[in-house]
Amino acid sequence: MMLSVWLPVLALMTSLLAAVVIFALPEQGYRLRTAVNLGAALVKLGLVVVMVWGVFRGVDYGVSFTMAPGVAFVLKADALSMMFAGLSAVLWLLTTVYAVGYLEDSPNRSRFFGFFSLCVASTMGIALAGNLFTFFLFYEMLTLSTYPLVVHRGTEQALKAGRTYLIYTLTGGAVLLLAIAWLQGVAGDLPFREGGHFTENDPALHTSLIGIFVLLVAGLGVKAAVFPLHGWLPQAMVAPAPVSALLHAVAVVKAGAFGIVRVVYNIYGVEASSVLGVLEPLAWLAAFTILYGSVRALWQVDLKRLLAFSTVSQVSYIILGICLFGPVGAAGGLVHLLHQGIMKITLFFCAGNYAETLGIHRLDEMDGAGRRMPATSFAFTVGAFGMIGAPPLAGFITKWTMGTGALDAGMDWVIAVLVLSSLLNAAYFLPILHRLWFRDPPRQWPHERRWGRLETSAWLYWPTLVTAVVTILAGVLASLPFSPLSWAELIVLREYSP
Amino acid sequence: MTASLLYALAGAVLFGMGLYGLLRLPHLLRKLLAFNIMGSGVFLVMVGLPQHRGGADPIPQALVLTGIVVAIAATALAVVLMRRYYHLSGMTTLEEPSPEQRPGGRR
Amino acid sequence: MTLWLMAGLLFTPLAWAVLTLLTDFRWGRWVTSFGILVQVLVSLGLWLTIARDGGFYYGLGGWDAPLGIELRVDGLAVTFVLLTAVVASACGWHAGVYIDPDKAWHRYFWPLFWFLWSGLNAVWLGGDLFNLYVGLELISLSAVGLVALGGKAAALRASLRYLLAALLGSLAYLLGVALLYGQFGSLSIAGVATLLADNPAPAGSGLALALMVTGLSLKTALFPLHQWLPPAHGIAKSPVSALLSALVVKASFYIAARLWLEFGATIGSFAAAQLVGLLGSAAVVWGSWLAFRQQQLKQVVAYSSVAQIGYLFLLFPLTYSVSEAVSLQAQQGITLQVISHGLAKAAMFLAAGNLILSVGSGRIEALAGVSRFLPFSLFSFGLAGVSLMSLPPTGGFTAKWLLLQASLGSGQWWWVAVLLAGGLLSAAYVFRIYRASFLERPETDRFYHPPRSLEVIPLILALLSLGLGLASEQVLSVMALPFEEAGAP
Amino acid sequence: MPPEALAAVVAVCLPLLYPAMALLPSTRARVMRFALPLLPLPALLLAVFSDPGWQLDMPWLLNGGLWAMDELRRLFLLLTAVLWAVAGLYAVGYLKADHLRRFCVCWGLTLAGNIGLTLAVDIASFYSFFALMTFAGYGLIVHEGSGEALRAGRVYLVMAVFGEMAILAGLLLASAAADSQMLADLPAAIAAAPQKNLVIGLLVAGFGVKAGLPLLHFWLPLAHPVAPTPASAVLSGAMIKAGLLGWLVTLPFGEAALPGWGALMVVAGAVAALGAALLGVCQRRPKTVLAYSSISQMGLMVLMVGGALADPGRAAVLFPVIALYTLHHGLAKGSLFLSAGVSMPTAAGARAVTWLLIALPGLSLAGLPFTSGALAKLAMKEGLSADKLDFALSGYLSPLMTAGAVATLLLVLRYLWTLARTQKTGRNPPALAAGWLAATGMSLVAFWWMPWQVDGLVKAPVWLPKMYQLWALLWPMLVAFILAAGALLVSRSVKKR
Repeated sequence: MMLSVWLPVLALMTSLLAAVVIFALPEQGYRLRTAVNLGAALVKLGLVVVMVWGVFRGVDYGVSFTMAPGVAFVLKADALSMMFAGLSAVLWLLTTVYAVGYLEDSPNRSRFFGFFSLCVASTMGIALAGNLFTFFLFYEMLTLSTYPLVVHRGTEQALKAGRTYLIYTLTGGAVLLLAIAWLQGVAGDLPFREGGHFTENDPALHTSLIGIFVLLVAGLGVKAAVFPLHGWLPQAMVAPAPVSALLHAVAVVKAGAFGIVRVVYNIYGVEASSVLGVLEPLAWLAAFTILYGSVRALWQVDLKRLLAFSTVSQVSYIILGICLFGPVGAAGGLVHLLHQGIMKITLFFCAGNYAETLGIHRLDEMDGAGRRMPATSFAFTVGAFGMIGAPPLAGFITKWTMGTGALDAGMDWVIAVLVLSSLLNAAYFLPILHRLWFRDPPRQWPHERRWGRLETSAWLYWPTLVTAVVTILAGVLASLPFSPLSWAELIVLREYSP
Repeated sequence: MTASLLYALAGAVLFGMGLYGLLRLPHLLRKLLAFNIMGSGVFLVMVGLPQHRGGADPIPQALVLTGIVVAIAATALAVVLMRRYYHLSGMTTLEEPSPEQRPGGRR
Repeated sequence: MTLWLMAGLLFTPLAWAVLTLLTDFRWGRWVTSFGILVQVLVSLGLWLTIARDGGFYYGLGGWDAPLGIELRVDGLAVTFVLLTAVVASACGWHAGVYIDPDKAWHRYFWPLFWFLWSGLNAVWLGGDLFNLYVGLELISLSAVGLVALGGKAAALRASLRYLLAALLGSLAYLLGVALLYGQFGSLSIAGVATLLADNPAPAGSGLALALMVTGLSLKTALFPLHQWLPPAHGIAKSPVSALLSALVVKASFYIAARLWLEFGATIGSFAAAQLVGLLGSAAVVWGSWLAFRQQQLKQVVAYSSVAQIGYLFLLFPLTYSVSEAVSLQAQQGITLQVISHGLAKAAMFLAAGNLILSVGSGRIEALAGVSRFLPFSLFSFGLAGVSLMSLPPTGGFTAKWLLLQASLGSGQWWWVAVLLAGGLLSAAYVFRIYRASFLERPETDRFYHPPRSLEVIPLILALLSLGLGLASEQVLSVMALPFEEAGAP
Repeated sequence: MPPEALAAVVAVCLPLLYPAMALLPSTRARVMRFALPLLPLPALLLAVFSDPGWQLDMPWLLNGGLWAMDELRRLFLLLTAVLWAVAGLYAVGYLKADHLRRFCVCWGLTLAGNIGLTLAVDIASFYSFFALMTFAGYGLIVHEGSGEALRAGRVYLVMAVFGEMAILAGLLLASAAADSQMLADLPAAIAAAPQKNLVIGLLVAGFGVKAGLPLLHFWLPLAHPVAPTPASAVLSGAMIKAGLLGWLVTLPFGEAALPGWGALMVVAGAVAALGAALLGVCQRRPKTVLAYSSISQMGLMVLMVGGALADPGRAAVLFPVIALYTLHHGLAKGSLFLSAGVSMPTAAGARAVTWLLIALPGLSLAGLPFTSGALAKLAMKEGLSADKLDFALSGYLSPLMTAGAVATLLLVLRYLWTLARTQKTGRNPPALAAGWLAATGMSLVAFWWMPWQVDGLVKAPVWLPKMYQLWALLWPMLVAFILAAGALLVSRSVKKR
């Protein structure tokens, strides 16, 4: 069927074309640009929804052609890719709305939205990539298109952060490239396949496979901000809030985590990975990162930096989840891919709202903000409790599923990690909530702006609330079909019984 | 030692001398001359070394003719450039002018 | 049909060189436009013919080697012919707008341009050693002339330095040719290769090969023989720099590569191959480092050429005593690197020229804040930079991918480090420029938008280098076409 | 959907969604306070009129939701609804204008949590409501915003978070062992699980934070006095019982004999019952005294829990008793807490009546005959009687209970004493007075019509206890009176000197 070939391409192209159009539009074309942005986001969301439905029914979407000798460019939609694609499509729409409001009256909007769309295109490509080579292609494209967003403000600090970002990600990319090339040399061009490729592998290959795995994880771990490769993330928080929200909550760090999922599931296969003995060390590393990120977050005074360290911690849940040898734990890790995204984007939206409306950037300025901005603070509260893992929010579903999975797999120590991490999360989020709701507001906010009836601009107000409500619903309605959890279970089902 | 080898060796020596001159002499015109000596050395090797069934090989002769034309063209271009260079800068070497020699320098 | 194409290919440039000698700059521009059209069509036609039928040998005017000029028309050669047509026409059109027509000596641009083009075609198609020499000299002399068009003392100094280096390199090559001819009595590369295959290599042939490769390396500006390049490329007019960096240095490398591939297996040695590879690696590292340190925009691009050329010389170790498949991968990788660097570097120089025009200064700091004007040229510069960094999906990436495969496949894993480090180092200097463009300064309000035609050309080149990565399979497949045996000597 | 199920949804969702009213402009949000007493009404109707046994299946909720009601939950729900309703009524009169919206939001959420956890039968929604109650309760504690309140809130929050985590870990382990998401499957699975002791330990400690188990109780005497009075009432009357309910529905009662854990609980209960009294009588503020009284009373209930853990056969008998005791204590303690905020009328007659009404629930706690306390105490004595309980420590239980009764009355007397010194004179807002009177009425009168069932143990209603029972109830009270009088004399003489 032609549609099955064209849908993934179209999904990729909508944001790519949007980028081109936006670059071509004049800086003053505010309405037209917004229309293009929103239109493309909606079209893409529609395409993704169609594809999700198709994948659910078992339709194969895919397109491939030979790009260079021995390697092919492959786009393919499977359950896992639709998970990531769906996440980025939904959040792209919300973040676009948010960004339109956030960047109102600021310079360089054409540039911003152009690269923004490029980023989303890269994310889409990462989601739909059908082999490591294609994955790498979009992975690097993501690096490049994010840089202009990180340095968007053009201040010395932003440029410095941009440099750190590049040093980390490009080096990571180089390592990843080496790993992919090596793998290609050992085993040829491997498409992503449920169940992996090395189920009955040759013992002679073990050493190189382990070496490749280490390199792959190191390369992907940079973007996933796994300790000790996380240094760029807190610095990158100088970017405007929508960037931090979409890119550092969703696109960039998730790209790394998603890549690791791909490697473990669709290249090596869970069986082979555990035979090689690479999952257990990775699990320990992820566990350490979870705790490390939380501990560092305790000492932060800047809200966005705190959220960055929280991201460091949370993304490793995904990695830890897939290292749990068993379907339940894997579902827990995968579902966190979505949950963490939606929760963290809520928090970043809120941080942006505070900064834009009241000029608040530091924690000690947040006293009493709940009175001035109840809806935003409500969203923040929901996001924070989600991060802590308080039921019935999305984060709880993750923790519960992962915990059950860990016990199934006989890795009881994971429970301790989960509990400890929740405690640490509570230790840095609850004081903020206390400040928000139970302290008296200052007489004068650092830099207050007013928008008519709502507490902040409607462009900022509604996306924040929507993500907060989704955070609640993702938890409360976890057992509905097409909920994140059900989708993760579908993926796992297909992975474990290919 | 055959005559042809002698020619070739002589050519090699000329090449070496020219090379030395090209690299070591600062004056541009001398460099150009050194290049021409090098060229002659190469042509000597070219006609001297190949032997065609006991006699001289005609092909290298033709090639050397072409080579000479090329060398003359190059020399001519070089001379034009050198003249212009001298005209503009008053210098006959390729050294970068140090700040005090530059017009509007320290003095 | 083929006859007409060959004739058109070889004689149009010469004819136009003569024609434009007679005109002034403005007229030359019109005349040239037509010539470019013809050249592009002919090149494309030849490429399509080869892609359909495969390669052949062609004796010019019916004369065969050794006295006649024998041309080797294979997939690789026509690919480079096409590359030349694309890059040269882009530079030609750009120059037509970019170069100030009111300076008297600028009228020589067109003849030199056409001589350069004919020399390039001669080198790509040349089948025997001496004609390659003539082609090289034609290229060198016209290139030197183009550099000298800058007119200032510094430009003349750079062009003289370039001239002397080029002449030295040519003579070393010619001496090698003389020695080879003395030993084998043949000038045809294919003929010598056949002789070598049948007999053990004579004693002096190693020296001959070494002389030729050294001379050609000098002309290609391989580290440590690169000092002449940055001043010449940096100071020339932007379209000239583009031509020089994209095509001229590739010509001498092309010959060196041909020699090595034909003779290297018998005459060369592992140590020599490794040495050349090592020098190439040093060029990558040192050139990138120097590029990073430069203050002038075009100097950055020029030193970047030194670095990128270093990659090319990895061909030597990666094809010496390795399996057929690995050797093929390395050749394909290097070919792609030549093409993508040609396109990208041309785009970069042209874009850099536009940027300099826009901000009125050649210094990097002058770029502060220009990204707010969304200059097309900055975008083209960036796209080209992506190819230089060898990030996907550019041709540079596919090239590097193939080279990585080859190094891993040949067991010479140490080149992997060079390849990866080179990419990162190039990112360092490309992003340095980008960083400057994002810096917000209060005084960044003046910006001159150059004519659209100037901006579009580098963009097209950059997009081509980007698209090359996606279509590299198709490009490479033309090069791997079998020879038509009938035309063989 | 059966009508009960619908009512259950309404009962939970009403207080859960009520905070949305806070989004109204602040002028109109003032009406929020008048809704406070109405919030628990659906739950009250549900508890009173529905027969246990219905269930509400919600497969889409969390990990598969199931809400249901049984006898035990019915009593807990009844207590919760009644107490929150009267406290809500009280709050209408009690609250001042500042931070009104915030208080109402926290009130609604806490209430929703409290009701929900009583109804929830699946692990996830039980834990969700439990957590909701815990975190929203923080808002009630720190409402006044004084430094003392903030400190209390911090201690509460830290301990609560640790408790939540212990519960999470315990429930996770239990759920994995049971391979089920339902609370009902946990006890059997825990009893059979290899890490049985770890799970039990985690659950005991986790719920123990709420229930004020010794060493986990620190937040209680800090939080109760500083919270607004209606909040203290529900905190002490209803929320503290949530911890108890947690034990009752998760620990392996009746599955296996756990004498070790039983002994531990009995010791803990004894320490709580007597130790809290020792500390409590030294306090100067009435609500602090009441907080210690709560700990002490919870200690008595922990005794029963320990007994039930130790003897699987006796658990079924003890459960209704625990429920009864809970109901009695919740109502009485709620009434006492509310009385702490009542101002005295000036007229002497009214004063006397007021004092009587304040004192009666206290005496009921101590087991005054013809009150709910007498019934509860007798039922407890009967339930824990040594000859029927298969437990090594069973011999110590009876003296312990007697000592507990003495301690209880001492604390009540101390409360009345301190209250008399601090109480203001003046008019009460009508809603406040109505709330307190309703609470007292519930404790003293309405209790007798509530659907508790302890038929096997004591004959109910205990209008006329037998003589020996009367004596058993009264002599500890006499001892306490004598002790109190002695203490009073001693302190007088000390002061004179």
